[in-house]
Amino acid sequence: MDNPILTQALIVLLLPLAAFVIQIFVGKRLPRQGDWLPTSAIFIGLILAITLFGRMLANYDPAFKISHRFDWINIGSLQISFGILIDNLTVIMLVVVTLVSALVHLFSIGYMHGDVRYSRYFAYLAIFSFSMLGLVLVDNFFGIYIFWELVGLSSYLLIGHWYEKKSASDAAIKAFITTRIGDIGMLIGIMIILATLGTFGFDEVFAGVADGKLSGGLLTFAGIMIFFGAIGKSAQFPLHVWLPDAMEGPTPVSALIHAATMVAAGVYLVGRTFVFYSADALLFIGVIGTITAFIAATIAITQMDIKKVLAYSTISQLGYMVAALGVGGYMAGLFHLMTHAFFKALLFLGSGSVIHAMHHAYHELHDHHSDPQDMRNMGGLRTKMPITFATMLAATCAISGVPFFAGFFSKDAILAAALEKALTSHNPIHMVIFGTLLLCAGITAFYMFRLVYLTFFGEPAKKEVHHHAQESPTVMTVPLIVLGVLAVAGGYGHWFEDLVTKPDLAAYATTALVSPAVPEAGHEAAHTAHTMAMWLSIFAAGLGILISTAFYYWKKFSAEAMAERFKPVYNFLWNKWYFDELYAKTVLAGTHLFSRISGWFDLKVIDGLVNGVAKITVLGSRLSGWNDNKIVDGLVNLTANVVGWFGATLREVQTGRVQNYILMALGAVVLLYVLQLAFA
Amino acid sequence: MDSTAVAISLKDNISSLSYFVPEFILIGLMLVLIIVDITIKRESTPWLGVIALIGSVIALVAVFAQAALPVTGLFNNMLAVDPFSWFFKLLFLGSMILVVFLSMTSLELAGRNVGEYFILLTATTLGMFWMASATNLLTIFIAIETVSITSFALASYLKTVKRSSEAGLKYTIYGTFSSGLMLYGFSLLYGLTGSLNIVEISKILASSQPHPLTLFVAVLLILAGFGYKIASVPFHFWAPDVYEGAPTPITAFFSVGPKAAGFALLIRFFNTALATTEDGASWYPVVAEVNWPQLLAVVAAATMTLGNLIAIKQNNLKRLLAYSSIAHAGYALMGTVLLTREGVYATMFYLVAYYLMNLGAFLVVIICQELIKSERIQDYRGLGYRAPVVAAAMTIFLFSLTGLPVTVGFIGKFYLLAALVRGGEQYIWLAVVAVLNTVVSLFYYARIFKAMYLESTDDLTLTRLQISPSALVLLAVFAVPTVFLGVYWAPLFDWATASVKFFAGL
Amino acid sequence: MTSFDVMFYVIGALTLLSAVIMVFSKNIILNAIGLLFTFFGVAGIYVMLGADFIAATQLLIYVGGILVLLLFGVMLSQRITGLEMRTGTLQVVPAAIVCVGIAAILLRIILTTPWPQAKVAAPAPTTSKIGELFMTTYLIPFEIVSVLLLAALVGAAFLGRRDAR
Amino acid sequence: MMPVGLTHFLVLGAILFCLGLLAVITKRNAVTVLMGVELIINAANINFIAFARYLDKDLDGQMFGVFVIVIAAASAAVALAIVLNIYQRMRSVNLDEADSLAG
Repeated sequence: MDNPILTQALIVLLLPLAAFVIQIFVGKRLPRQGDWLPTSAIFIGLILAITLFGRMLANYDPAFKISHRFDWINIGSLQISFGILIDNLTVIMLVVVTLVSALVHLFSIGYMHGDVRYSRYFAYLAIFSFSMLGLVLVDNFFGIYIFWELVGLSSYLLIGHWYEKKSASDAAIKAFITTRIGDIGMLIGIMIILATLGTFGFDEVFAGVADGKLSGGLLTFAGIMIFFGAIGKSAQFPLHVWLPDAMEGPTPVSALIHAATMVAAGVYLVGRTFVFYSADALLFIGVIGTITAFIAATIAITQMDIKKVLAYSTISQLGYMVAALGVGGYMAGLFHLMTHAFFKALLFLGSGSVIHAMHHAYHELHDHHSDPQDMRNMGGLRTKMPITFATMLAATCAISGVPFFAGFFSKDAILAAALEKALTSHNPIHMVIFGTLLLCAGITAFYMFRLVYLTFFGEPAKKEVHHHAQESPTVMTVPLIVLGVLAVAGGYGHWFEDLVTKPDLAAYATTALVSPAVPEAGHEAAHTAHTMAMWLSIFAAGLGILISTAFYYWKKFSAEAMAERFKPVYNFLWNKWYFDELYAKTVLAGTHLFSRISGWFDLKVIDGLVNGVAKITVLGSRLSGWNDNKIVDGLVNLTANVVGWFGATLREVQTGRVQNYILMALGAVVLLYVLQLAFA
Repeated sequence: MDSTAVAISLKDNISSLSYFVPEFILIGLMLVLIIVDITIKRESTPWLGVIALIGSVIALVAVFAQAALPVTGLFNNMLAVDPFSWFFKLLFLGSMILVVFLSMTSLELAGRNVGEYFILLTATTLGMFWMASATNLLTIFIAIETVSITSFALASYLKTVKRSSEAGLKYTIYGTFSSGLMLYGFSLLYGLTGSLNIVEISKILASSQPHPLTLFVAVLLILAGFGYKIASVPFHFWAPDVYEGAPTPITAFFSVGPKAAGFALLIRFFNTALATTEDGASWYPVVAEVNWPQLLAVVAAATMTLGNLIAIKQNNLKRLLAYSSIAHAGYALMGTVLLTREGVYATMFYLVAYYLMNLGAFLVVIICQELIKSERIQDYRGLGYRAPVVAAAMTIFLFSLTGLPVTVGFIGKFYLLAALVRGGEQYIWLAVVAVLNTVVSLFYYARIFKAMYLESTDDLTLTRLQISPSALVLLAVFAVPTVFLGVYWAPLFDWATASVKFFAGL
Repeated sequence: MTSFDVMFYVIGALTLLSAVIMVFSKNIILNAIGLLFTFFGVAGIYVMLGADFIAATQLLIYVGGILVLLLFGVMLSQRITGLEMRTGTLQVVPAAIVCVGIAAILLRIILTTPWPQAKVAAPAPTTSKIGELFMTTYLIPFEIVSVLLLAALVGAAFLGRRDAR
Repeated sequence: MMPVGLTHFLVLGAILFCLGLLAVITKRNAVTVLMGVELIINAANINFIAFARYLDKDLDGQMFGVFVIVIAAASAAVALAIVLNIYQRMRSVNLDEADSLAG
């Protein structure tokens, strides 16, 4: 460990871990329940990360890359080394992660004040930061998988922090299991890499791909499998259902999950392993990202819960990033990840501030029934909470792509990349991607301004509530201001494009056999695309804002009337495209099918063995009871139920009679013999 | 047999005695326990447990002393000493020592006559020793029967408790039936080769061209005997009932000791009787007509899937762990599928991991039997608050059983999958099945976790529970290595790889 | 047909017939008697195979020991006077199917396998050879079986004993 | 008709084996089931001794047979003790009634 940069990065990584260990064991006994400990750890990390960043700027080198490896495990001839890899992208990510995390820590001191498990909460925050930093720093697929799981685990703890609420503990389980479904794919992808290339290190794997050791359909398949991990963690269609529910956690946690950590992990993964994806895999990624962006944006239009709107906007923006990567816009996608981190964290903390105020007001009024998150109960808050309002407005402009705000630059870059791809690839799908993304830009502007109008403008929905609402304490507003500045200024100066270079697969090749990469489309096309995309995006954003203003500020049109008029569409969107219901329906249909099959199975097969008609009755009644049960929640329940059904049926076989067992074992022996005859 | 042959044979018997010290110590322990049990006529004296503990620790030392012994056959090649059996002997003694500990603290056994209990436990351990080192069909049979017969008695040890008696009955019927099948399989194998020594059998199988279908049937029947010991599908049916009914320390013991012994036997049998063992990197099946990997792969996939699926629907924690232990046998079997060196040490590594996490989980069950007087999952609600240390330890074990990172269970699973994937592309499907199974297992492990931490309890139960210091120490003994080996597993790995060395000469 | 063949068929028929009685009779005493004659028949088969020592062991241990043990079990667990002497059967049809399947498999492999056979020498007394083997090659199985017997003894005694409390 | 040889003994053993299986699976009474197990063991033993005879090796098969008989005795003793024990709990030795552990 001779390199000071490595040491420094390692300290950044290990500080939160140390804080976690201390906090989990003795946190409660420390003064102020130890909240200062993880907070200061992450702030020190932030300072170190910023100095790293400064050093990077000072000795500017696009190809900067250092790594260090420790021997970790040996599997026969295979050696897994556990190493950290630092390049410009890593350093930027370090800054972003520590910055958002530090601000969330700070904000939480105010927000979580008086919570029952205050000290535990800060321990979880620390382990979360540690996992995310580890994810950013490791240099191999194996390590990324480990931290990947750790991120999932710590998010589970944080979302379920208020586990007394059933919805919170359900949401935690849902998030954990849904993301793990994606993780299976990722593990399969990693196993394919292991089987074909025999290594996990990014560089070695990329070299293997460049040398053609893994290619064709298998490479595409492996890439898509790895991307599955990102689908889960970054809440891409069809595994996006967990993210809105994850709002059940404390609001700062939502900010942390949505802004720079968990959901960003998927995008970062795709970016980090960018060269691994074949053209077909990239197309798949682009399509998934676009679908996600569109679906989530349309759902966000109708939602009334302020956090739900933000949740769907996050999903939509993540779709943007993924789509950008899919169309080859490496820079654009990652750049948007940075800017989004700033303004989305700001939006969440701002909404947290609003909810805090509403909550406080209701508390004063002894109203414990009204929902402090429902925008219909808000309105006119801009006079009461000027700082929150101003910063939220800045973030809204940024996310909408209003010129001169941070989001404008990154969103513009994404659209430009999509357009460029569409112009050069001659694949109609790419044109559709560009069109959809452009449409989404308009929708985004619409629903974000809707949020601002409903919350801060107009007449207060309830006078007395409005009267009691007040600006949040300084410890909460300072992070807002800091993030506000970044949301405005974060996009200037082409800093990102200057610092990060798009990786090139050919550079990894160890042999010269591979033909050189197809040259990028001419500068001309890029320039045209860029200018065109910029105007189109400004136009889309402006239109969205205009419509939004017409609806919610000038009240030229009534949103309710519109909703009434297009009721089916409205319902469709309000019910989130019926995703949860779709999954539930599949469960029901599946259950019916299974019940028929199982009835047959019981009748013909088990019955002979079990020799009891009673068993069928029991099973039948249980299954009909099943149908009566309200089966609600999407994919998780689908899997859980199908799996559970199998479990319940197989359980019937365990009759408790030893002679049944012997008979079945012998039957299995005969079966194995027959199988051997058939396949040998 | 002429007189020189007799002389050689006798000489071999005598020279083998010095390698037999650990077994002698255990036999001595049995005798001492019998004498003490007869002379001290008090019920439930702690001395018996202490003696058993001391004896097994001495045996452990004696086994350690055998570390540097050469790989050799004993008693006219009836048994063998080799690093492979050495590895398992340590594991068995580890299980025995822990189970003696558990038994001394267990409520179920309190106030009962425990003399026979420890005698039978010692005899089971002896039988497991022989299972790990037997190289002759006859010694294999005797070893299995020793373990089985004593296990039957141990399962029904709580004579006055109905579920224990029932467990013993089922175990006996199922067990004698399985050994009957195995015996018939042995007779067919003997008929094919004319030999009882497994190394010789391997040579004869390689040189003569045996009828593949006959060999298949013979091995299938033999697998009934082995499969019932490791509780693999389709010979697993006894396991949940017996695990639920038997005294909990014995259940814990069954789930690791005899199971590991069964694996030792299975690995040795498949790798020395049905394949040529070489000191090189891998083994090659000698009988190309019979596709053993395919058979084992099917069995492994069925075992893990069935165990996991049924476990989901369990409410009794003991029974749930029984099904989970079936599932884990399926995982461990994956390593034996390809008959490669990598696979074998992956299995051995996993067995140690399983030893730690599974005994740890059972330890929690035993502690909770005293604390909350229940084995039902819903009664574990609020344990995270009521007994934070126990709940935290349980969480570690559950994570490890699920195979989440930074635990030894993850590393173990990883080695298994890696061995499988690197062994050849035709068994990637099995790896996929295993990965899907870990997700399924998450459902029921998460239920326990959820009950402990995420489910509200009524106020009545919100009292802190007092945990004895000895229980805390035991918890630490299992929880700490579970995590530590998840981060730094090189020593365990080195040990496992170094132990993949069988006796193969004659 | 030699006298050896005739003997085989007679003893074989006796063995199978009594085994069938053992399996299919519903009276438990008849089951036990059927088993007794099966054991006798098997002992006869051993004699025909030139295994005089095993035949003697079979008579001594099986007929003298195991069967008496089983009869004890029957007596102790059944009310001798009552109707309980009849024992029921379970799952007959699936059992029959599976057993016929197993029988088909076994017969197929037995009849199709070219078993390695040597030229059969005339039967010679085996007892002294077996005694020699017990003291040489088979010394350790002989010894460890004693451990097994001891453990079985301890287990059976414990389980059969009526505890004081 | 084929002169009596190895296969005849093997077929006899196989039939005994299957009869034993049938008894084990179908008999309700635990003692009868144990009798069925003894049939299975005897079938295997016939195989061993027949092979020992016709392979004309050393007496390996016969030695195995002796040990099997001895172990069967030990096993039967413990099994019967357990059956008697269950009789004291349940006043019955019918196996289908011992099904409280299930599922």
